[in-house]
Amino acid sequence: MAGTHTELLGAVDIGAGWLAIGLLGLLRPRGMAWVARILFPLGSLLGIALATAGILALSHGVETLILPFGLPELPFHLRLDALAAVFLILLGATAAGVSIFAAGYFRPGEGTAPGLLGLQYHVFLASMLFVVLADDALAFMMAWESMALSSYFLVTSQHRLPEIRKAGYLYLLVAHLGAAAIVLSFGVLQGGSWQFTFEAMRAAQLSPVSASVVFFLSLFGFGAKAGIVPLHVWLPEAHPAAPSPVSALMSGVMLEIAVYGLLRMNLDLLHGQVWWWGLVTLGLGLLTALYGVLFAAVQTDMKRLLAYSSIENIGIIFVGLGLTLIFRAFHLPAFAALALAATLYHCLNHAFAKSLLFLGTGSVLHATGERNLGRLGGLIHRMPWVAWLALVGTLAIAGIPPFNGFVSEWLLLQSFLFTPSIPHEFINMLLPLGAAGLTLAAALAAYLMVKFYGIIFLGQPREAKLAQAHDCGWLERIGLLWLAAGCVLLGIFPAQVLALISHATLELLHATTAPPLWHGLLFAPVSPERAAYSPALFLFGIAALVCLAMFIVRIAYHGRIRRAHPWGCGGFALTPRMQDTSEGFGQPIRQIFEPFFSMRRELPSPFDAAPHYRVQIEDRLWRWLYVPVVSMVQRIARATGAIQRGRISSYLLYSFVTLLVLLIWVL
Amino acid sequence: MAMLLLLAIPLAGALFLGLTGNRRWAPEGNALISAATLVAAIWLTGSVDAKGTVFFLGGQFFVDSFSVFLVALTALIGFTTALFSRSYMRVEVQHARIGGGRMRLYLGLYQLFIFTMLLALTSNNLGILWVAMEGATLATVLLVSLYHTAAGIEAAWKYFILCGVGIALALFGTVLMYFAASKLLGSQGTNALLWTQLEQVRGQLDARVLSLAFVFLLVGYGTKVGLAPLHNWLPDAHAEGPAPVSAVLSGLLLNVALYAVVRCKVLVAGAAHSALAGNLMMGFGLLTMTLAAFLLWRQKDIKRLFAYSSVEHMGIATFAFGMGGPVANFAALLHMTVHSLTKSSLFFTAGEAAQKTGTQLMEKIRSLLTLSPSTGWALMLGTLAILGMPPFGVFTSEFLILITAVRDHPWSTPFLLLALAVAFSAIFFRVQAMVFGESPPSQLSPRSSLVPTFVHLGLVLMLGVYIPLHLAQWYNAAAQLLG
Amino acid sequence: MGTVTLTAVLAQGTATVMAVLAAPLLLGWLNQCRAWLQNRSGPGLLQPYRQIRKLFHKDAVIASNASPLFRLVPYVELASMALAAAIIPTLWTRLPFAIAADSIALVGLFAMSRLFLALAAMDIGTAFGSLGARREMLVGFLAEPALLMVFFTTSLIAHSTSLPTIADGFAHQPFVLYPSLAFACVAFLMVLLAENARIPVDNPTTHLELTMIHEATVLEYSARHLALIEWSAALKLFNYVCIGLALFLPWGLAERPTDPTGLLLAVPALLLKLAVTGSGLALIETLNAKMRIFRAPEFLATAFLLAMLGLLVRLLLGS
Amino acid sequence: MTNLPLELINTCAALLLLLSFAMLSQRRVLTQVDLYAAQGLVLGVSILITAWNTHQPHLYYSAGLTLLLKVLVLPFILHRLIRRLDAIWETETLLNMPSVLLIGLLLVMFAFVLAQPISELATTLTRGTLGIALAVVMLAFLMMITRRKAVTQVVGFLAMENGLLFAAASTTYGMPMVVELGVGLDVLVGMFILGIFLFHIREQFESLDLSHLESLKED
Repeated sequence: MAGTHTELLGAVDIGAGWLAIGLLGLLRPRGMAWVARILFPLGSLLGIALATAGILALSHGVETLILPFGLPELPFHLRLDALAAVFLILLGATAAGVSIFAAGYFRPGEGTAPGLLGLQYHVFLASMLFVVLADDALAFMMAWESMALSSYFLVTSQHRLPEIRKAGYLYLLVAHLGAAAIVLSFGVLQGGSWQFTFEAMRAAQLSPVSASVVFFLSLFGFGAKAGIVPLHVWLPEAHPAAPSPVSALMSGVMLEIAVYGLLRMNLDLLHGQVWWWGLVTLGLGLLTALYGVLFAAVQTDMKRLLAYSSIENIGIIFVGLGLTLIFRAFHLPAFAALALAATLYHCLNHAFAKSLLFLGTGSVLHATGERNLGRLGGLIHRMPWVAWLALVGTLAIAGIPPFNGFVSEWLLLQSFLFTPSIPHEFINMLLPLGAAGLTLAAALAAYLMVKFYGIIFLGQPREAKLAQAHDCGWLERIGLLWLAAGCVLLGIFPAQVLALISHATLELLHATTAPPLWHGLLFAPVSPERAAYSPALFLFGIAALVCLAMFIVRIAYHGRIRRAHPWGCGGFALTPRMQDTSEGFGQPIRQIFEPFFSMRRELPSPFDAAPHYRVQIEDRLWRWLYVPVVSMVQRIARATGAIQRGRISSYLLYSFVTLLVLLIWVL
Repeated sequence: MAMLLLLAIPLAGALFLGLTGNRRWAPEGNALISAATLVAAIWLTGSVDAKGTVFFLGGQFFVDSFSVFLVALTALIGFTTALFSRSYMRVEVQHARIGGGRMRLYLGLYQLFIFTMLLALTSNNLGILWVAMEGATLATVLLVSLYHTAAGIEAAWKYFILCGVGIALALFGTVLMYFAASKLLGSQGTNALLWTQLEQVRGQLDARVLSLAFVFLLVGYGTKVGLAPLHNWLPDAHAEGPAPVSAVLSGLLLNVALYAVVRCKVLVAGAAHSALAGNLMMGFGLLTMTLAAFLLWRQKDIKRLFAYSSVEHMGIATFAFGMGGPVANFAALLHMTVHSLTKSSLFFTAGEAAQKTGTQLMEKIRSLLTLSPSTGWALMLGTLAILGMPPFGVFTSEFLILITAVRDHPWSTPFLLLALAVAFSAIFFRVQAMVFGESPPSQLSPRSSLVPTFVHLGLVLMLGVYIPLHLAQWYNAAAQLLG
Repeated sequence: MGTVTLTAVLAQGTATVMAVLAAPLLLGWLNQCRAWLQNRSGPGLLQPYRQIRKLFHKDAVIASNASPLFRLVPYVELASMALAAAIIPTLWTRLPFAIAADSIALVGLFAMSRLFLALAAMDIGTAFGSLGARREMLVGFLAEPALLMVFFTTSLIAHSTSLPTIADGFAHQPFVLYPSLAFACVAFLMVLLAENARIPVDNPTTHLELTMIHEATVLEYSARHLALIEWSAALKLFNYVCIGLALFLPWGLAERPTDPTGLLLAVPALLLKLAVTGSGLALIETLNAKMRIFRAPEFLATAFLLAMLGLLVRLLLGS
Repeated sequence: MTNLPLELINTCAALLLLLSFAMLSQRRVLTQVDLYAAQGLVLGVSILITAWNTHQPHLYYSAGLTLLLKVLVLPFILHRLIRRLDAIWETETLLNMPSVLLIGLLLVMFAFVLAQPISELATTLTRGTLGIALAVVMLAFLMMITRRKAVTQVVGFLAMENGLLFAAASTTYGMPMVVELGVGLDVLVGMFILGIFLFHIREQFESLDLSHLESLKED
């Protein structure tokens, strides 16, 4: 039912607009004012327009469009349906905040010329947009790989540093591998129809084996991009390497776009319903969530910490997806819709909150030049805007009500509670484990975020130079405010947001959860007796009680407030060095989960004049999975050299033997 | 007429430049002659477009939808390479790597080489095709050893002997094919080797003889294509010659050799009523890709690296042609086109980089981006294009090939993936290190002449997002023709 | 869920205020019982109130580098605990405020208060503060899932995550023996001890840096801020006990506040249950010794395990 | 039609094979060139017989071309080259002579087996000769593989060409004229280039031993 094309055309125009903005930057590649102060805010406005188009498109029907590019038989097909619209909102709204922040963020004299950076940045945005809109395999892959490529260039914009080069290389390699797997999955998915449009793929009938192949290929392909364990290794390298707005987009949006790919593939295009797909996804998601959060807890670099936290969140999203698949396979569409809603909701939440935090770290980085947690501290005094806005993101990621992170976790746990209705004992047994794992990850996330926020913004400055730190500029504040407002609104009006999301669940699963009760402030996706949560009331309650308490205290209390030095155990003054470091804060986690880490400790000796303690945490998967693969490739490469020893007689012999072998074969 | 001009211009140019190539204006003359060839090719293309297959000289020469775009491509790359070599060879003369006499040799042989390529592509006679292929070897062997270095001579010798032997085997295959055909078409006259004639009667040709013939032809022409394990001459020859020569070797000669194989395959597949020819090509293609991918990991020399990459891509194209069918053939033709454009541009850039840094060793080339942004970006973008990243055209062709493989021959996909992944990791690892990084102390920096490079990359980019209707029609017609 | 009438809201408000006011009494009772068990005469039931009053009369000393966050946190603590008190069914089950947060959100609420406390502890930048924050979060990240698992078990039985509905189900239905609830109960008790900084996980009276958890986080607070914190700690204990009572000993709960006979039964029942539970807690604290700090995770992991076992038993046996 | 031409051609074929073996076992380079000339002679004669038998005029040209090129021009050039380059002796083969000959024997058998079914299709009078032509090609190939001197490789290369020509002449009464001319031209040009190369190699490495040409490799 193709309606008017207004929203889709608008979205395409916005994509083209982003590309145009990028190209305009090349007019004056070194013109900082031109690129940053004019073009980036324009891009931000386009982001808002895109989000609006997405919201409008949700209530309209499906729109399709064919662009005259690509192969003659396979021009680029575009389609805007509810699922795409949800991700358009995500992309547009996040990009709006990030772009306006970036307008104030870029400074002269850093890495790539600003014009070029602007081009890469906007190509990145546009390619993500077209990934979401693509309706045939070629257009999808084209946009998908452009996304990888442009983000690669963004990651390597500081290419003089060897570790950034390494990160970029790893990133593009994994991205490319994943893309190849996705291409293959499309190849299987078209089921011999030779039609590469998604329309044809929806109609294709696949055997369960082929369908499972598609599922695994797509899980590998999109999982590599999303950063699920064990394909996550590139993520903590690449995300921190990029400039902060780019990290924000990569972590906040690109990972979600990968999730979009998986949703599109497995819920829309692929019709097979094999229950253990969901179980595999769920298991991987749990593993990823726990793995990510554990590693995040022991990081000492703030951006790496956030990157690992992104891995955790992707894990949570995968858990939701797994639940959706399980429910769908057992023909429980209403519950599947609930789980899917949780998944989509978490995507939105993560996009806003993680972008906000990455931007916050960007401001900190700019103000202090420091990303090591061990050298920060006390910035709430110097940078109140960043600190208070980052607190919102921190609480959101930590899953604290009434912020948005909690809503999706709440929904996810609610959907876990429906698993006993699945007529399968094995799953019934495993799901409590899943729920437990999820809650554990969520609780650890709170630990992690306390560490993140407390060490950066609270306490005393650990270095003298932090006293010169300054708060971010007004453009950056707008960006941070926008995203923080998103976190709060998503947290307080879940019923309204879910009403939007339900278009997508209706479209994909032909079911929603009971809609009539979503109006107003009450949020009861099943029934108010079953479960209810009203964040607005919650927030109102807390705020009212805080005010009340303050009021009462003000009336009842007449003492004065005296400022003094903190208590130094009587005798000596406290120095910033006495504070807990990030290593120290992560120490309990390290101790409890020691078997999962591979640690190298440098302990100080008692006679050391300048005692030095260092712990290096490594991913065991490197040694177990990646190093063997690399050394295997190298061994084979060494072995292949043997056929080329430079002797012409041997070469002739090869020809001769080849000839003889073929002749014998033909004979 | 157009065809006559197409062949006559480079041949006359070869004679002319062979006599006057040491003059100061000779490189410009070279470019001018190539431009004239290009014009003739465009003219010819236009007439093919208007009238369909064009015959010439009583059917001895013809251009159909399969060869027309290769002719155009050859003329185009011939022209851009001539443009590139204008400045490149001047720098080589300035650096006293070659003298005036050898400049004459270079220019004369360059035109001769273009002539043999065009002859091979336009000939309807399989015998003439063979003669032209051998002629191409002869023309380039002296170009490979142009610098008269020990390594150059060694490479040229290997090139000569291996390709000579290979092409001799191809002659045996041609004889066998003639043998099979002469029974049907009569040995009188020369029709029995005309491809168009053979194609009409291919169903009646003796399957056994043709299978045998195909083995010889495949091993023979396959040596020139660079199929493993017959590829050993290729990296040596590509690495030791001047950059423009590497560019045309990789961009044109390999294509033409593959063209010859595919022409033969059509006949054999039609006669043998079996998938033998296709299977052989697929097997060789996969083996070539995989082996080349692993060999890429070992490379230290920038031109050798890209030479192995050519081997790998020829493997991919051979595999695709082996699969057959409209989509795979389409993809293979597109792949030939975009690979030629991309790889020749990469050799231009590699030559530039080597001139700027004074070495072909990759570990000594660092931070091209700061040394010369245009060279750095050209290398980076070209590499990404050749590695199959969109929006470049190589991506489109590889996409189609992968998707066809997964549908028709799922067993081959692990090999394809392995080869693509290993090749990607190897090439990108090296190139990133060369393009990025801290800049070394000042090195030689002659003026860049990368217009041809960016023209090529622009074309590849265009083919990635948009294929002109005419080109697509040729591809489709050719894909139908090839079965 | 009952219709939100003005009477219901007013009654609920009154009950919440009562709970807030009465909470220190439970702490006093507990301490008194402990003193008796240790053969001491004890400070008396009203000692917590005296303490709070004393603190309210002092001048506040705040570290010079404290941020506004530091001063805000005591109010947030008290407010969050008061909100929790409004959600937990203590006397009747038709709570109009319950729609604000179900049991999962309640866990979130506790997490929020803990997180803010930890942030406040880190704000001054003393060694003790961050040490306390770290330990507090360490306890939290294991206690929170365990608590959630307990709620999961009861929710599965009652087919609802809403605490009043659960309590209602248990209180007003024919008695059924749920083995899974036994596991959940033990787990909940362990979580309660850990979360409220009771022995054996923490010692509320110690200031020994090797062992203290909760005290380390509030070391920098003084006067009214400390009073608020202490008050909210007492309220937290009260809330936890009430949760336990609602889940595991729900008998005697009235259905709605307008039902005088129900209330007449519910008030004494609550007082009795609180008294018994308080003395029981005192007994546990007296019988056990404080464990080393790094045994705490084991203790909590056991709680987590028990809660999970309860859930599994519920799912496998359907009981 | 008598069987005389057939017998003559078969004799020629046998002679060719014999000469191939002789080249394979010969260590002295100059003698190899002489043997090559003899092979060319036999080849030319066989083409002449075919031409005479089938009355195809272009085969006469072909025979004339063969005799001119392979008996006179190329051996002459090779002789000059070898004397100028002072490369009269092959040092040693990569394999010892008896095993080379044994392998050669096996190859001949293989070639015969391979050619058998095809020969049965042939309608020409020279049907048995394809196997021999193939054998000649393979023996020449074997010679190129086992020898170490650049000159011997050239001779092997040329001998291979002889086998091909014989195959063309005997099985199909020769290729079309234009092709034959082209092939002849290519061989001639190739020979010149090879000659130039031999001088280059000699100049660069002061020897014609191919072991010097092993520096380009994967190491």
